[in-house]
Amino acid sequence: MSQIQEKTQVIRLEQLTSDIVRLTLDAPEISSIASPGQFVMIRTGNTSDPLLRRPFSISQTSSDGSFQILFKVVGRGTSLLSHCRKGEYLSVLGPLGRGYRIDPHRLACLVGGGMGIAPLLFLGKTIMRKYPDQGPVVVLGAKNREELAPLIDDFADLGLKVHVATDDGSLGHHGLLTDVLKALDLGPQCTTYVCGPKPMMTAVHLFCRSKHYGCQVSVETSMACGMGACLGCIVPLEKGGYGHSCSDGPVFDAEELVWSL
Amino acid sequence: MSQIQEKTQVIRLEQLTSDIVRLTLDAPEISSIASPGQFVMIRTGNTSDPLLRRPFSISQTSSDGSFQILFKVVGRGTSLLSHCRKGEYLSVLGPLGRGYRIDPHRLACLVGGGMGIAPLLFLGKTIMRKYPDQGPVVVLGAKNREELAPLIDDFADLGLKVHVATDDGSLGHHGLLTDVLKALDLGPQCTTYVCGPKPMMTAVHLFCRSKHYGCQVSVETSMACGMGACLGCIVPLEKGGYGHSCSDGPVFDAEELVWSL
Amino acid sequence: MEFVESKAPAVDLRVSIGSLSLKNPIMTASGTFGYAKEFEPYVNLHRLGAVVVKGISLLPRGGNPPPRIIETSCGMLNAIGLENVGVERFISEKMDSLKGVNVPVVVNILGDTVQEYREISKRLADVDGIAAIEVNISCPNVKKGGVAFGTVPEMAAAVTAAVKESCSVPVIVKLSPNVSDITVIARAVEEAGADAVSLINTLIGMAIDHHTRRPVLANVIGGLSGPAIKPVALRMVFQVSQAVAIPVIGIGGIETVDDVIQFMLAGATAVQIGTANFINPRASEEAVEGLSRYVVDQQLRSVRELIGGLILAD
Amino acid sequence: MEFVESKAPAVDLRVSIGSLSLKNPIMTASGTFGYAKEFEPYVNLHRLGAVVVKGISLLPRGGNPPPRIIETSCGMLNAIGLENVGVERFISEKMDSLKGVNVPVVVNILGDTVQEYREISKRLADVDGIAAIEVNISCPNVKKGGVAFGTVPEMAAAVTAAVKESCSVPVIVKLSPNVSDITVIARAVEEAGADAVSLINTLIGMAIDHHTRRPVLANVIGGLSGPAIKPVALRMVFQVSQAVAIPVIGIGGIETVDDVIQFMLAGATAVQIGTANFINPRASEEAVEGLSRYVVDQQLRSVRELIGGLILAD
Ligand SMILES: Cc1cc2nc3c(=O)[nH]c(=O)nc-3n(C[C@H](O)[C@H](O)[C@H](O)COP(=O)(O)OP(=O)(O)OC[C@H]3O[C@@H](n4cnc5c(N)ncnc54)[C@H](O)[C@@H]3O)c2cc1C
Ligand SMILES: Cc1cc2nc3c(=O)[nH]c(=O)nc-3n(C[C@H](O)[C@H](O)[C@H](O)COP(=O)(O)OP(=O)(O)OC[C@H]3O[C@@H](n4cnc5c(N)ncnc54)[C@H](O)[C@@H]3O)c2cc1C
Ligand SMILES: Cc1cc2nc3c(=O)[nH]c(=O)nc-3n(C[C@H](O)[C@H](O)[C@H](O)COP(=O)(O)O)c2cc1C
Ligand SMILES: Cc1cc2nc3c(=O)[nH]c(=O)nc-3n(C[C@H](O)[C@H](O)[C@H](O)COP(=O)(O)O)c2cc1C
Ligand code: FES
Ligand code: FES
Repeated sequence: MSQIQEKTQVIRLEQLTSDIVRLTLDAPEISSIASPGQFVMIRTGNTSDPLLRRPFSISQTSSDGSFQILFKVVGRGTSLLSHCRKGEYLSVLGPLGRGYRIDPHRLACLVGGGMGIAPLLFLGKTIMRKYPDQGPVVVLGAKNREELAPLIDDFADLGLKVHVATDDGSLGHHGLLTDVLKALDLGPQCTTYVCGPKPMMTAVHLFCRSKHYGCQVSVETSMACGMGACLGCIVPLEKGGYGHSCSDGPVFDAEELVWSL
Repeated sequence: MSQIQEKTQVIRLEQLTSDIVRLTLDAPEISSIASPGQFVMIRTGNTSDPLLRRPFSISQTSSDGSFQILFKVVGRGTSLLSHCRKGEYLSVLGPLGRGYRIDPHRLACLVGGGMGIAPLLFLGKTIMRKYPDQGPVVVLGAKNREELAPLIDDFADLGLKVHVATDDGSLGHHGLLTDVLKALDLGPQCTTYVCGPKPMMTAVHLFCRSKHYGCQVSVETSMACGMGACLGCIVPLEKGGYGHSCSDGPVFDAEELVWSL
Repeated sequence: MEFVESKAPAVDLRVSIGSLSLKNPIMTASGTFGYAKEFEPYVNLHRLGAVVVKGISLLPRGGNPPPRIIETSCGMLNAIGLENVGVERFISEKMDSLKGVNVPVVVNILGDTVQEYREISKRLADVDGIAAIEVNISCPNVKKGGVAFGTVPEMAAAVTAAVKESCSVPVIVKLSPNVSDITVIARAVEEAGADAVSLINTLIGMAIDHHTRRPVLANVIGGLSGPAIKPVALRMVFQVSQAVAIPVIGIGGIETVDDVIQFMLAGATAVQIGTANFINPRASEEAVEGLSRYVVDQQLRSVRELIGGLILAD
Repeated sequence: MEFVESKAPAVDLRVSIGSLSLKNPIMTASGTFGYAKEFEPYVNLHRLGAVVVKGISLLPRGGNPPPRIIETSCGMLNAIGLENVGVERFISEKMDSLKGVNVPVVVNILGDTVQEYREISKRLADVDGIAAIEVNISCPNVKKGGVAFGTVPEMAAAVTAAVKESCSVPVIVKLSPNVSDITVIARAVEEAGADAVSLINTLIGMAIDHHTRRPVLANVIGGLSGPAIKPVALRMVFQVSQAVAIPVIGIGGIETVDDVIQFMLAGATAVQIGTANFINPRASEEAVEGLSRYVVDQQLRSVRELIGGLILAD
């Protein structure tokens, strides 16, 4: 696995909503080797508080050597990051972890909830490039129009059909994204690529199991190192013992994991 | 002593040299009650590292309700502060401490070295306003022209005659500011108001003692609270025991202090 | 002693430390709040649960030479050396202004010998306006070669018993964290009659200036306080509150109401705010306000529901 | 064992830990550097003084359930629960790749009983490529009701003696800071034959989530590491290096070469970098580079001039 610690320069910082930010970083090395579902660890400040790097999915790479992350301000680290400035340098480790394993023989269905949408853009683009006939189905959900709208344009730009749901019905289906998913005709052979809140991933997993669909989920755990050294980022495995979400994951086959149903 | 904790807004941040910054803060309450030689304690960041506030002399107040500090970037706190932005809010405690006691009956001679020049502008302005006939003498010194030049204009603007010295001779006298001071004819009755590095203050004190001049010095110690609570900011007193530089000072009569000569 | 209004306020924040009732659990920590007067410009002192004053010794102490403080990562080291005016001048010069602020005053005391602790307590026993005595046992016992009273159960108990005998106000014993098992010390002082324990005092630490190759503090070692030590403090409060029946007062790195809630969940009946006062002089009053809002928002009958409310198993 | 080039390099950074010579004093701390391989993308491993691998037990351990880590102010708490592959799989699966990196490998070991420590040491005794054994004595002694070996001098000495008897490589005993007087433990293990001591292991701490009212860590308590603990570590290194004659290895919050210099001035012969590896995986190599520059800039004959070089009085 090749990984790099890169001093990356901030190219652009876009405030998509009051608390969702898109950050574009100039990182030729990381961008050139990243694959969908992988993540980076970013130092959000220059002092020892916050101490640890913060993990973010790579939401898009570009041929100009940059990549993007999409994040929500939820605490001190993300708040600091949302205040970085164009031209500033950030220390980034990456690309880290095992991403999605694209199955070219089955219909791809990308299912993203909230900030879980971030890695799916990279995945959608990659599938479109490698398997142009595939035309993956995309199902995205969030709390409301404000949170969802800015995140779906990129998928539409790819020419993908995007099905959407919001908790308050302000955009698309009023209700759960799994309702939308279940209503779609995905045929007999499908793999879902999922990222989002745990209850949503659990529901998608159960649906996939009932349909004998493949299901790959990206899990979030707390992480200190992101590179297999601290052993802090474990997820219980169905076969017993633990997997390390930073190195064995963050993407796992849903069947590998223990789900509290 | 009235003191205030004020959320102040950054009006202006001027980079005077590569590492000297002038910061203008909108702080009507603090500005209205401050007197020369007093200082403020500023939180330089929003996290717990650095933990403590940093002390800065008030270098000027304005009738529009703002005040200025002049600082050099020497570590993490000042570095953070030098990155604050216009419009941002900073938490400031002040005005703190006992400032200079102006003696209207004696010629005032303001002696500042390096960043010690900061509080003297406020003092010079105040003397000019209260005792317009006084026309204090100003002696300023620094390492070189780059560091000194941006700090002397304000004094000149007041119409004061400024005598300068630099370590490398790039501006004014080539050598110590005390050489300049000694060469001046200050008459028999003079009080020096001094702020700067310890060796410089020691030399000025010795000179004043030999001339029977008054000598008030502003001392720097490490400070945790700035308000007499932590007892961390002590200076040994000639009469025995310690003074607290944040509440008994920062300005002391030189004769009160113990000088390691 | 009763400091709460006879009519219970709308939001019930009251807690009891032995026979002492406080209108809320927010206290200030010794050595970080001066003699309270220093904070009058910033804080409505009467809104606090109690203030603990700077440690008082039998005779005045000048304290350590400078430098006495240095910032560390998320913390600070202090080696003030217990500078204080001594018990006589404390009574004559400080008590009047303290009584004026209408907040329970806890007097923190320290000594070099058990006898000194006894004498200070006796001297304070009949002074009006003292709500409780807090006994700092982190000081070196000069008769035992400088081993801190707070690190040996027997010595800690001896100091506690001496103070208890000498006064009638509630006695809070302030524990040192620099021990292998703090519950052993806590139980020893409980048995010796302590009405409450407060913890933690500072962790012993050191800083070195690599430029000068000298210790930063003139005293070489100092006490570490601030957010850096909060995890250690929280753990010790949790352990001690399970080991003793008397109330536990939590101290260490508390800055906000969130920290207060965490310490109370861990088992603290009240808390003390220390280093945070230096950074935000309003920290203590803001914690009272925050706690009041929290009790309302969470629809608690009283703040006391939080004490030891940590949920441990599923 | 000799890992330094026979010709002394231009800048002399060599130090000795008992019979083990290191080309420089920078080591990595157990549990923070995996089995070294994880850091190959970032670090030229052969430039380090030594690497210490994750603690190994007799049998494999799964470790604690999640969550295992949480960030605190300038620090982190971990309750990994000593997850490891066990000594057999360590030897069969990890040693080969470790030998490949051409850096002294120190194996950190742990056990529930003295007998376990003995058996692991015996098993490691004739494995090629092990430069030293570091004995983690912060583990609970199951035969003594879970009291940590490292908090009782006799138990610490017993473990040390058992390991010494069972192997011929240098034995480093890693001390727990959760004690009243760490010099007592240090002297006990020195007398029992330890070739060096390393300190400090983590301080015991706790974090509580006030939203859920539960401990953040599934294990309730965890070990505090990072810059927050540096002042405590520095103080203990200073005290221990004055109390024992064997080399002291300094650990705790070390991030940069400045920290390294401070620990060496305090008395450390070598240092270990722990949590900092997570934040900057190149921290250890950068410390080597920085130290080399420092020795040149300060015109020291060797880095050893720094050891215990703290200037105390005027
Ligand atoms: C592999 C991986 C990929 C990720 N990708 C993205 C991404 O693309 N975009 C994005 O916005 N976020 C992503 N996250 C989550 C992101 O790392 C956290 O939101 C971030 O670390 C929070 O840091 P903070 O300092 O702002 O919050 P903190 O101050 O650390 O915490 C603030 C609050 O947020 C909660 N919180 C902290 N971490 C998480 C978490 N991992 N999940 C949910 N709540 C949390 C805390 O419990 C606390 O209540 C990812 C996480 C992982 C493990
Ligand atoms: C009453 C008072 C008034 C002051 N007024 C001014 C002012 O008007 N302008 C100004 O530029 N500075 C002033 N200072 C000094 C200023 O407070 C420090 O430079 C500042 O606190 C350094 O913070 P930092 O986090 O950047 O440095 P740190 O990271 O804390 O320290 C960086 C380096 O600077 C050294 N250092 C830290 N504090 C001081 C100090 N007080 N003096 C000298 N070296 C120090 C440290 O030893 C270290 O080597 C004043 C200090 C006091 C006590
Ligand atoms: C500057 C300073 C002075 C202190 N003086 C005393 C004291 O006189 N007596 C005492 O019992 N504790 C003293 N303490 C310890 C505090 O009361 C408190 O126990 C400790 O600082 C931990 O709390 P904190 O992290 O909130 O500061 C002092 C602490 C500081 C920082
Ligand atoms: C995640 C983690 C795991 C650790 N595992 C071990 C271990 O297995 N054995 C051990 O002796 N110390 C272990 N430690 C302690 C470190 O080796 C070190 O003593 C401690 O973290 C202090 O150093 P630091 O502040 O540089 O991290 C671990 C520390 C961390 C943070
Ligand atoms: S985050 Fe450290 S091992 Fe996964
Ligand atoms: S800085 Fe705290 S008493 Fe002066």
